[in-house]
Amino acid sequence: MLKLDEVTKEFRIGAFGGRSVAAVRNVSFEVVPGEVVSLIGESGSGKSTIGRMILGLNPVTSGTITFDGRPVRGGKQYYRHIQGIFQDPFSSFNPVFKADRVFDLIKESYYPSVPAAEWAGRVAASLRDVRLNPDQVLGKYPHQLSGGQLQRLLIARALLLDIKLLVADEITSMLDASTRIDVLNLLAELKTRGLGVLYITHDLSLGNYLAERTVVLRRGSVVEMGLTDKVFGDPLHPYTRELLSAVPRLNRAWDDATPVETCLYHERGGTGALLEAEPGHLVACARLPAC
Amino acid sequence: MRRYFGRKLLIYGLTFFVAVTVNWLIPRFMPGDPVASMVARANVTQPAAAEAMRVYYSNLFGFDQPLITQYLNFWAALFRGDFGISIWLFPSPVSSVIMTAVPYTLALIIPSVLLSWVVGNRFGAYAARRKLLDNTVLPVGYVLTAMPYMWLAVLLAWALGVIAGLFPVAGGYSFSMRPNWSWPFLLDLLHHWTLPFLSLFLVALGGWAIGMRNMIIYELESDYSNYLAALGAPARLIRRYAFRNAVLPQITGLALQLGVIVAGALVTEIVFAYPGLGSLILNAIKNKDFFLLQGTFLFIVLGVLIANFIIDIVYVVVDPRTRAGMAGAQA
Amino acid sequence: MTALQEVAPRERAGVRREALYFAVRNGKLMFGFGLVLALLLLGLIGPVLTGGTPNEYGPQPMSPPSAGHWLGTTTFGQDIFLQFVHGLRSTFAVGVVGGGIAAAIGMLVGFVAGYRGGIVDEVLNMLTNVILVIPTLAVLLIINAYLGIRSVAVQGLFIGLTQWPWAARAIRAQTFSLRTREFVDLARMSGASTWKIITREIAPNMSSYLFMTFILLFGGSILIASSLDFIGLGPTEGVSLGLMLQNANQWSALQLGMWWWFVPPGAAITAIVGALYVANVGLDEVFNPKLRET
Amino acid sequence: TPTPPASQPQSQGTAAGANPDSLPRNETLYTTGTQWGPPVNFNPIREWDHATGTKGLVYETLFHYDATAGKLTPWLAESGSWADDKTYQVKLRQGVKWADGQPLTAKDVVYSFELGKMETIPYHNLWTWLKSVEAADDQTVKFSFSTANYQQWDFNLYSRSIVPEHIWKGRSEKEVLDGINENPVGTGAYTFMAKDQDRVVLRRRDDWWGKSALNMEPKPRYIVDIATPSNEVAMGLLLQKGMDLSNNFLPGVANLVKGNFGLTTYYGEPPYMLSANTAWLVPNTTKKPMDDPAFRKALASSIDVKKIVEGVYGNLVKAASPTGLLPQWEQYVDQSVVAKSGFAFDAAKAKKALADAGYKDTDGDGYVENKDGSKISLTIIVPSGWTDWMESARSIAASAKTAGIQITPDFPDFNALVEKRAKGDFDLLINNERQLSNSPYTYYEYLFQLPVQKQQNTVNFARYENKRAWDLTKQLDQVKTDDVEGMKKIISQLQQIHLDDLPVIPLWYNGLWAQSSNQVWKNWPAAAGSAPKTPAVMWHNWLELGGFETLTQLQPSGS
Amino acid sequence: MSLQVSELRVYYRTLRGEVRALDGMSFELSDGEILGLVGESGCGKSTLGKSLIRMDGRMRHVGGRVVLDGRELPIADDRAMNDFRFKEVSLIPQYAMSALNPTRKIRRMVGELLRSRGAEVDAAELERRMDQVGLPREVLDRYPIELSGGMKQRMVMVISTLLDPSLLIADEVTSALDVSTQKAVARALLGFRESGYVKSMIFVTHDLALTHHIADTIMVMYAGKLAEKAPADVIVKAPRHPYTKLLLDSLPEVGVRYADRRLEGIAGSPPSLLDPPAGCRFRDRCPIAGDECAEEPPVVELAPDHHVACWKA
Ligand SMILES: Nc1ncnc2c1ncn2[C@@H]1O[C@H](COP(=O)(O)OP(=O)(O)OP(=O)(O)O)[C@@H](O)[C@H]1O
Ligand SMILES: Nc1ncnc2c1ncn2[C@@H]1O[C@H](COP(=O)(O)OP(=O)(O)OP(=O)(O)O)[C@@H](O)[C@H]1O
Ligand SMILES: [Mg+2]
Ligand SMILES: [Mg+2]
Ligand code: NI
Repeated sequence: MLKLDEVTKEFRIGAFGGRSVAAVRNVSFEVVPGEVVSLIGESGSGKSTIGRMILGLNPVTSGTITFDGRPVRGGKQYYRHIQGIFQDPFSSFNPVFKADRVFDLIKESYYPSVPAAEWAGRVAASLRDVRLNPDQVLGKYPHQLSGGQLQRLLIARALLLDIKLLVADEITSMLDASTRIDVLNLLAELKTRGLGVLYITHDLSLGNYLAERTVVLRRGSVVEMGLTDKVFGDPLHPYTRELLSAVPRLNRAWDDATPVETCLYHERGGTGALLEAEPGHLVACARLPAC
Repeated sequence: MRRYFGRKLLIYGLTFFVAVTVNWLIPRFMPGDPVASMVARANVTQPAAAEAMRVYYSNLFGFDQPLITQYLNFWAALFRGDFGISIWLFPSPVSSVIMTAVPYTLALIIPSVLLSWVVGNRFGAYAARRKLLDNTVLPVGYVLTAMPYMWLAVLLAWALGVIAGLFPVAGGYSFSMRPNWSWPFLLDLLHHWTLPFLSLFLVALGGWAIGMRNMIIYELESDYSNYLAALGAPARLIRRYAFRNAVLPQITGLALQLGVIVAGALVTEIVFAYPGLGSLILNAIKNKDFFLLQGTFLFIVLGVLIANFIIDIVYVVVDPRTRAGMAGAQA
Repeated sequence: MTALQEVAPRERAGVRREALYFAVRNGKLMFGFGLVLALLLLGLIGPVLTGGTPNEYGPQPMSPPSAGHWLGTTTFGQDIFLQFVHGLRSTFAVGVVGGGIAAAIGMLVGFVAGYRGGIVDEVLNMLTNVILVIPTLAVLLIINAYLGIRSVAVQGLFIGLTQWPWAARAIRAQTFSLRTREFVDLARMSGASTWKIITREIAPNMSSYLFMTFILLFGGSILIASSLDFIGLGPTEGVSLGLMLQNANQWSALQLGMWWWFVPPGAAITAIVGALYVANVGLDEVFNPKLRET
Repeated sequence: TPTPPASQPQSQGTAAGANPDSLPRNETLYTTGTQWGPPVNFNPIREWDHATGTKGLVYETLFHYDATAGKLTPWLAESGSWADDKTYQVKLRQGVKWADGQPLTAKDVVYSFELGKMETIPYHNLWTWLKSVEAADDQTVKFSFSTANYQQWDFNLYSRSIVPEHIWKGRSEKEVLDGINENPVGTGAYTFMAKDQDRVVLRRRDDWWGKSALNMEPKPRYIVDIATPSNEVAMGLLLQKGMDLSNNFLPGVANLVKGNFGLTTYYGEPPYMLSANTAWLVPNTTKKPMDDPAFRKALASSIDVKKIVEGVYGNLVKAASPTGLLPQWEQYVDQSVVAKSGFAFDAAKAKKALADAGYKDTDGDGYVENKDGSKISLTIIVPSGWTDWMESARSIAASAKTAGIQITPDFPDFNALVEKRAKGDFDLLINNERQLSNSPYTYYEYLFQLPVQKQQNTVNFARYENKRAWDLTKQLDQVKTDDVEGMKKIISQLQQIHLDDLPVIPLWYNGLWAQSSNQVWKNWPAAAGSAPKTPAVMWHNWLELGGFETLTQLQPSGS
Repeated sequence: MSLQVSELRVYYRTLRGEVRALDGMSFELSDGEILGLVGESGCGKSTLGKSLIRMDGRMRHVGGRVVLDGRELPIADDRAMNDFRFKEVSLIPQYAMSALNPTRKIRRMVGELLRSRGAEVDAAELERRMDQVGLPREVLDRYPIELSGGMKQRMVMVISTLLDPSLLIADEVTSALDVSTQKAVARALLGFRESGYVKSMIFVTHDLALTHHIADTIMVMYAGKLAEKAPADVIVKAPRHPYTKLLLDSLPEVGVRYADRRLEGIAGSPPSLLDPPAGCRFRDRCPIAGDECAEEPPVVELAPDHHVACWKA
């Protein structure tokens, strides 16, 4: 369904774009219907940038992103099928308008001819889908709603359209533990309805909870990707290991014992080919003969 | 760093180019004919003599050449420092006319800008978050900054000049004096300079004080101020830091306000018949002396550009953030 | 003149009702707008109530304020109060026209540059900076001297055409930080056009800022116009406070002791502009909780 | 009276010294109102913009003209007379020296007049009727004429500066016309001591020839002429006692003269000033309906000049007589002509005259229409920024309205106005570009000069074509100046034509603005008592008309 | 006994009334102890932290006492508190990224700050502490803008503890950092206690797992009140308060997957602190709430050092 092929993104910075930084380098992966792919990496590794490129909000520098075989272009028709939700629910709503305006915008663009009453019905249904009580959230300003409510409003909004792919960029980082799990559960449910989800996070445990497949990103490049079980169960890349070891766990102390293997291949800048370490598990380098 | 200045210089270059072009362009859109008015000024009765004169001046000013040649000649002349010849003060070259006026204008603008900036900032910083002062200093500041320059100038001239007789109301120095480097003469210069300076200074002062007051309130509420306060740092230190940081936008403000200040200076000079560029402009306008008007305009633009550039440099020196930003956004 | 500080847009959670609450309790705001409104009303109603033409010569020249002539008369016996109320009108008109045009251009340029970014931004930014560093009064002098200004409207137009750059810059900066807000992306993903995003998402978010920009432009235009009038480059027809000042000065009102001719117009300009500035700070306090007195 | 302390202590010490840095107040005369910008040249040929005093104080003319007595006063010339009808002979004074010590000779005079042969020199047209100038000997100059224009010749005698040949010889036409003449060497009583942006300073020459020859000495040792940027500043200076003589138009000065400010003017009551020139309303006689004398006359009587004089000028000027001849020319006014054909403000009469001439309000808008029924909508133009005239124009429009004539004031800038005026692209304008002179000839030359050119630059802006009038004017020129009766006869006819046809409508006499302070100098000219009757102005060309003599009459107030 | 807080009430003044952000908090903190403070967003964690060092303009001390090392902290008196700040109580603020004056080099700023508090800069000591948190020395000669977020965070930590305060309040110091930096910072904090730079510490966060790693004791707050306070392991392994239990249940640990085990959040939302309901504030969301919960539950010490405010515990 969604396919990234050797996608690179460079940002021009400085006067007249004198210099450029590569935020994303040669990233390729796929998302198929009914699958959650989680994109993991430290801050600044390019996760959001990939999400934005998929959403057509940033153009790619090179490489291609295709959706159902057609290149991403943004625009009205495209967003009928792909929607995104961002990290910060508060800034996703225009503070001067009522929160339910996000539904009106959808109606204006995509369903101008639907009668108001019918539309209200659809909105209500969609809200109930995300387990919100329409009476509690409609007609209120964003600041009158909690982060979790807003986050779910956004999901409801996306569901009003007949979407096939949802890009969820750190949608839970603002939520506290209990709300967070509600939202995750909701995503998981949607997945079972055939929706593809690209779940962007830096919290490994969340990615693990939800995703079939995981892509680990470092400084714009994929260092490891594959089935979540494999990636988390048997992390091959030292970076993945480091990440995993740094995750605070309730029951286990940080184990400092994990030696950080240096990877000369990597240090030399050879970020080249991802090698298949085992079926369904690709690593940029690791304890592989090529490294 | 070089890139930053390169960019600034590009903007200045462009500005100058636009200014010169506008300057050259506008006279060619205006009604009336400068040469005609000159000929009319000279009481020539004989039509033949008038015609001869007209041809003569037209030649002199190049109105008979094709436009593009005139334009290029204009640039060429500019680079030679030749702004043409004044019509009003025929046959003095515009550049020399301007040069005699410039010292007076600079002597007025530079101290009033700098002093009002420094004093205004101090006042504003002092007033911020001190209820009593805030309520007394600020209204005065607002009134000052909202005053039309010339109104204050005329009021001062009348009150301190004509009524109180403390200061002279016109001229750059006493009519009984001859310029020389003696104390009496310098004192006399200062005496004449006081009132125009004061009106410029006061109006600008109000603006800076208010700007600073607002800026510093922002700064006093900022995270680093809170942090310092939480660590028990004395108010003095916090204010000092806030001041330093609040001054930075004020430097930019200075650059933005230069045009306004120059404008104020021009009007003030006119009120006090101070022999600077303002009076020159007024006369150029009254006498339809385009060459002088254009020359003065270009001169002012050039002056403001240079001042802007200096401010840019100062800003870079004072604010580490720009320097770090310019070196490239390495986080 | 206090330029607007280029600060990042604030979080405006719960701003609306609170704003109103603080607005009516903000002394600065109420005083500022009250004064401006009073003068505006005087300008609007005054001419209607008093009747007569402001430049008509009267039989009693140079008379000080009295019951017959509230603000006295000019050298020509013109009633100064009559001129004053008419002058208020055109002064407000210049402010509205000049401030309005400058605000319109400033917004257009600022929004487009800030929202579009990239090369459009570069070009517009360059343009803005170029016009920003040109001393505008000098330009106005040149233009007015050459082309001659006949009416308040044309004067306002020219002032508007030269005043916008700093507004554009400020708005650009605001837009710049607003456009990275996610609701803008969300609107894009709802299929909204650029124009719609600017007008319906971004602009409403900085309405208070835009309003303050307009206020400052308004005051600035009035000051510039009065300077031009004073130099003799004002509109040749009609009355304005600046022209009154010019006339009073030209006919040596102060030297002849006719303070009543010279003081009111200047005081009115100061009052209008000053009140606007005060109101502006009041507004700032209303919209920015940090500035409120605690 | 208290004197300003500033320069008092120094006055004794440096009075005799050269280049004092600070001028002693009691020996210095401060004037203003002549120069409107920095002194740019000291070239007496540029009679319109040279630094104050260049002609009159530094360079001198052969004669001065005494307007009160109506006769020439010999100056550099000891005497001058018509040897025959076409030859004028001037005898120069002995012992006149240039400032560089060289004696003044007839050759200098010849050279000065021959400069006029250059095309661009303002008095070039002199050579259309002057045949030759010769130096008979060192002291005698002989002028031979092809046509003897006696009236104009007298004007030239007191108007043309005599410049030193030994210094000017070899100057190109450009230099003569446009040269700055940085260090002027003249015969006059003063030399330039200093100049700056806003002033020139002149110092008296103690070896001036006139001291003995004329038994005259200008009293101020120093004259500082200040370029006034504006009237209100000049008034401020007068009030601050920094100024002795202001030749500015100072509106409202009447209040100060009446008040106790130590200011004097020529008259103690309206019009306060002597008259200097006539302000006319000039109709474009090539346009309808201004081509109709009846209309012009009706227009003339519709204008309430009194209102302008009182309202705009606060009685600082005087309403003009119908002939427009300045009061100094009173003797030439033919009262019988004025009584018969003169006009006066009378709205009712104007209305009637319009109706009689066929101008009726046919469409009922309150304004009369042309005879053919087309609308009359006239524009009166005066330069933008000339506030008193702008007010006057408004006033004219208002009073014409009561008579039913629609006039709209318009204020183009000066340039545009000059162009319109030259091309005849206007309806009505106000003009005053003729000063008092030795002869009403100059006045009528302005009114009637022919032929009308495509561009009228200085005279006959009305484009009034009347061959008889121009012939009479030329005839007047050829009447000897001492033949007052002969002049009167012709002038009476010219007046008749003027009043019958009214090619221009005289409005008021502009004043010879002179307000002086008694603080430092006294004995200023005044109408009352034994005070001098000369004009107290430093304006260009007025020093020869008595301005210089005024300086010689001043007395220090301290004594 | 290092810190004793008893019945502390701090309200916020707002237009709509008083927000009771701290409504009768009592707890103790002994020397050398690190107290982890967790709770849902808005439950009053930062308020507690701020109350102990510097209240902002809108906070009002309504009641209660705070005693540090036997001396009462005059928390409502901004002036009097100054003597304690930095020396006795110090703070690593939540906004560490912007806590440093952007226009001063760090060395100079530190010097000026210390001197203003009457202390001298001990360069060697400063550098030693920087080494400890892994900051290179040249950082001192840089401007804050030239540092990365993690570096700034650590620099602020060093500065805040320079005068060896008795109590350190670390408010959400790691929330903005990614996992690896977070780990480094947390380690550094532990190191500070080891080295005796601080005696005791309140570590505010909403990440239970992270707290567990550094804190000796964990205190769970709910809606301005203490819910449960116990040694870290006890809280994690044997919580007694239903809120703590539910909170723990909703934590997705690495290895837990939706497909295998579906975690559940806590239904409902915390009450408004503007007008909090009477009785147990968790009642509405509590699965085991009973009638007695209409009464406010007292804080009881169920086991040594295990305090719980719940009728059902
Ligand atoms: N508009 C932009 N212009 C220039 N550089 C950018 C821009 N957006 C992102 N970058 C840079 O690209 C890199 C990747 O940024 P991105 O936002 O994708 O990271 P991320 O993985 O989402 O990080 P986080 O976890 O902090 O959200 C960063 O170095 C960032 O500085
Ligand atoms: N300045 C303030 N004015 C009014 N109410 C405030 C203010 N600051 C905080 N509050 C309110 O006080 C309560 C406690 O806030 P506090 O900041 O202590 O929560 P917190 O536990 O630190 O939350 P977070 O985890 O989000 O930082 C909240 O309900 C909050 O809305
Ligand atoms: Mg991101
Ligand atoms: Mg907090
Ligand atoms: Ni590797």
